[in-house]
Parts: sequence; structure tokens; C-alpha cells
Amino acid sequence: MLMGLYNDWVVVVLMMIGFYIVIAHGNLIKKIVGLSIFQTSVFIFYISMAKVDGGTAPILAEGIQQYSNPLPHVLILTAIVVGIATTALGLALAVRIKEAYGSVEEEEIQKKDNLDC
Amino acid sequence: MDTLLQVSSGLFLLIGSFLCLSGGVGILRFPDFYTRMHAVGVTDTLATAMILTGLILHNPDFMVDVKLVIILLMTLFISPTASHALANAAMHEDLAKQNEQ
Amino acid sequence: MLIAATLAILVVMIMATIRAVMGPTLYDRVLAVNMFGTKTVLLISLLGFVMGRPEFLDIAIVYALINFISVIGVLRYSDYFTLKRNGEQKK
Amino acid sequence: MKDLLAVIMLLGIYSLLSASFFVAMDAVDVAFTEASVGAGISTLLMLVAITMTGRSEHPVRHKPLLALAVVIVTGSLLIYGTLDMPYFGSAEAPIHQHVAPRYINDSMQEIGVPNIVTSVLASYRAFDTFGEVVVIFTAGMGVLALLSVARRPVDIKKVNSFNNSMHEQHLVLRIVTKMLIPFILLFALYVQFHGDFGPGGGFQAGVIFASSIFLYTMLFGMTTARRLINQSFIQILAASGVLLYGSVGVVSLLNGKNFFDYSALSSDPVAGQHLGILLIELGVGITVASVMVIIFFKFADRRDYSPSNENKDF
Repeated sequence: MLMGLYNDWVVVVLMMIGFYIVIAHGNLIKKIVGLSIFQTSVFIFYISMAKVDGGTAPILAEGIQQYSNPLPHVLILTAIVVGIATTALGLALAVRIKEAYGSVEEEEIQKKDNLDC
Repeated sequence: MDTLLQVSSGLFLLIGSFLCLSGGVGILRFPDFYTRMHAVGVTDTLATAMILTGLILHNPDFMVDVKLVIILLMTLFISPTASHALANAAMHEDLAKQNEQ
Repeated sequence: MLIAATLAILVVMIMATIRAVMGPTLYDRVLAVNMFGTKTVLLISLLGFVMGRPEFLDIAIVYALINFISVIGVLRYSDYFTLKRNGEQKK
Repeated sequence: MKDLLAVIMLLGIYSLLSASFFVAMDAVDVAFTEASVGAGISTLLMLVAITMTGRSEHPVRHKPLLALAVVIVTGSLLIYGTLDMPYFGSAEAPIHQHVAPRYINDSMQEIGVPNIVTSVLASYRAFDTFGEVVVIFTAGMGVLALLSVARRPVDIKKVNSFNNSMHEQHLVLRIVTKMLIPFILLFALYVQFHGDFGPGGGFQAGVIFASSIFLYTMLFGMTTARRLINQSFIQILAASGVLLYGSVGVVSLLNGKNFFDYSALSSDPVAGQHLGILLIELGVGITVASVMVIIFFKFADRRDYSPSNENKDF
């Protein structure tokens, strides 16, 4: 009976892959990639919650009784566009860090910071 | 008439799926980039055309047919262009490498 | 028949993903991504029919366009890599 | 995988796959957005960024055992947490009980728009969407602040020679692009104004519009694109989109209703709702398109003017 929860498990696995990339890799670009995987797993979670068995897309038409829940769709639609805007901001920061430190590796940045002190 | 449409649409879909699969085998099994490109480029365009034609025959709604035709035209337009650009870029890089040697 | 075609396309998508992971050159990956994109267009058109509401083909049109744009983007910016490498060797 | 370019290609595949998943889950609007944003623009931005930050990643020296342990513990806690969740697809889940039935049953009488997602996005939750648009605008301003560079005088000879070499190399691409761009722009307008009846709306249309400009910029060079789109003009455009959105709310406030209650815009409440949704989607579309163009131009500019770059292309 627990098989009814498999969508949540897939989401958890994806989320943990993203989380692992964020904390285990030192490269800032790789971290941004990890964050975007994490982000997409949340999108998948919301969308899979909205699905109703036998329902169709929430665009009204004649002769259809059951629609999926439109509310999560709205939230995620805006979240995707906001996500790309924040990703762009993160990439811009990474570019500036590269120009200031000559590297986007976490360890080297830390080393340079320690030398400056 | 209706059965004829259904049968021919099924036939188109079948040919399309077969071409898709052969393209897939091609991209996995062929030895170097250019042969893979051949497998994908040739089968992709034809398979897309076949499957979309099958769907057009399957479907009675006019508006949906129009959209399918638009997709078909765009694929026929874009896919060879992308293949051309890809092959061009790969060839330039190969030539550059040969010049270095 | 629709479902059979959908399954075939899913199998091909898996094959393309394997090629994209294996590489070996950049161009193989771009080729695989391009193929994945065209297959996604087909998959979305087919899914509309399988689920009985084929009105939503606009998404497939967007895919066809975006796919082209991303292939051009990859080539444009990888061109840049090769140019830069040559320039460094000349020095 | 150490080659970041390959990582980004695989991220593109992941995004395509998740968009097909959204179609299978009936979320056509979301799939539309993910299609235009995830596969196209985010891949492009990442590509431009790695041309500046370097293509390969350094190997990780320390063993990632601690990270692995943290991830496994968190993951198992989360899985334990899912055990009380409602089953996949069940219609009795709490999420389907409270406000969703009202949207599904009453939105046709109250708003008069067949696409429920649009009516919720632009009318019931307009204030929320306003916040999102402001966030996008702010992110655009942030990129502008981070990546602005002083412009050097452009060397006309170099631009011309670059243009000629591009023209020889990419003749087919250029011609096909020239034929495609009007179609893409037309399609963006269709998505913008058809959002009430099918999947689509301001967010998607803005992104599609911006991606056609990206295509033009990539094949015809920055300088040509700048001649087409003035930098300060597009910044004003981004701000005016947000302003348009906000002023619709203020107008409804002045007419004696709540903020973003568009029934006040016309004598007939449903007609007022239609007008309000149209204006708001227009504001969203303008802001999203111009912010995306600003971000891309700033990245491309930075790449052309970065000191390590020997082969500038304009």
C-alpha cells in the first residue's frame, strides 16, 4: 500500500542529489547547478501533489467533470521564472568572484582570503 | 473512409516508431561522430514527419491539425539547419586539429 | 498504436541520454541533446492524444523553437572555446 | 563529471524531461514555462557564464563522507516524513478540499476566463504575482549592478571584419534565423493574448520574446543587436511593466474596490476582469522580456570586455 507514495520518494531522491552537489562540490557553477536540481525537485513535488486521478488539465471545456488542482500550477509557474532570475543573479556573482579572485573554486577563494588577513 | 484513415494513421505511426528506434540504435552503436550524425539527421526528420502525419490523419479537429502542420513545417525547417550547423562546427574543429599536426 | 509509438520514443530518449552521458566529444553531446529535444516535441504531441486533450500543442511548438536556439547557443559559445584555445597556442 | 559543459548539457536534458513530466501531470502552463525557461534561457546563461569562469572543475581533494552522511540522514528523515502524506492522485487529499473547488467551480462566473490557471494567477492571487514580478525586476537590477562595465569605443573595422567572417561561416544559419524570427515574435504575441483560453500568458510570452532576441544577438553580434535595442530604452521598459501592473491595482483602489479587484475597471464586473487580466499580463510580459534581455546583454557584454579575452567578437 506504501507504493502510493512513490512520487514523494522520487522527489526526495532528486532533492538529496541536488543537496549533495551543493555541499560536496567546491566549484561555484556546480553549486548553482545543484541548486537548480533542488529547485526542480520542489517543482515536481508541487505538481505531483496537484494531480487527481482521472482529472485533466485545468482549462475549462464542456463535458469534463474532474480537473486537476490549479493552485500549485500557479505557484510553480511563477516560481520557475523567479528561479531563472535568481540563477542569473548567482551566475553574475560567480563571474564577479572569478574576476576578483581568479577562481571559482571554494578552497582557493578561502586560501586567498586567509592570505589577505 | 473512417477505417481507412485509422489504418493509414496506424501505419504511419508504426513506420515513424521504427525509424525513431533505428535512429536511437544508430546514435548508440555507430563508431564516430559523423556516422552518428547521419543516423540521427536522416531518421529524425523522416520519423518526425511520419509520426506527425499519422497524428494528423488520426485527428478530426481542424485547429489541432493546423498546429500539427506548423510543428511539421518547423521541424522540417529547423532540424536540417541544426544538423548543418553541428556538422560544420565539428568539421572546422577537425580541420583546425589537422592543421596543428 | 499511439501508446506503442510513445513507448518507442521513450526508449529512444533513454538511448540519447546514454550517448549524452558517454560523450566522448562535445559534438556528440550536442547531437544527443538535439535528438532528445526533437523526441520531446513528438512525445508531447503524442501525450496530448493519449490523454485525450490534444489542444495543447503550443507547448510542442515552443520546444521546437527553443531546441534550435539552445543548439545555436552551444555552438556559438563552444566556437568561442576553440578560438580561444587556438589563440593561446599561437602566442 | 569534471567537464562543466557536459554538466550543462545534461542539465538541459533534465529540464526537457521534467517538462514532459509536467505535461503528463496535466500542468500544461507549467510545462510551457519550463520549456521556454529551463531548456532555453537557463542553459544559455550558464554557457555564457562558464565561458568566463572556466570550463573544468578542480577535483575534490577531501573525502565527501561527511556530506554523504548529512545527505543520507536528511533524506531518510524526509522519507519518514512522507509516510503521513496522502497517496498520489487521491482526490480526498487535503490540498483538493479547501480553496481549489471554488476556483474550479466559480471562476467561470466570476472571471469569465476558461483557463483557471490564468484567472488564479492574474486575479485571485494578483498580489502574489505582483510580488513575483517585483522579484524578477529586482534580480534584473542586481545583475545590472553587478555586471555593468564601462563601454570602450567600438572599433568599426573589427566589427566589420567580424561581421564578414560570420557571414561567410554561418550563411545558412543567418538566413534561416531571419526567416524564423518574425514567426517567433508572432508566436510570442499569440501566447501573450491567447493565455486566457489556452496555456500561455505573460511569463511565457516574455521569455519567448526574449529568446528570439537572444537568437538574433548570437548570430548577428552584440553591436548589431545594440543598434536594434537601446540599452536605456529597455531599462525603462522593464520598469514600466512593473508600473503598469501596479497602476492597475491603484486604479481599482481609486474606484472604491480592493487593490487588484478588477471588477471596478468597468461597469460590467466580468468585462472589468477581462480588461484587468489583459493589462496585467501585458505588464508581466513586458517586464519579463526586458529583464531577460538586460541579463543576457550584460553577460554577453562582460564576456566581450573581460581582460582575459583575446578574440573579442562584437
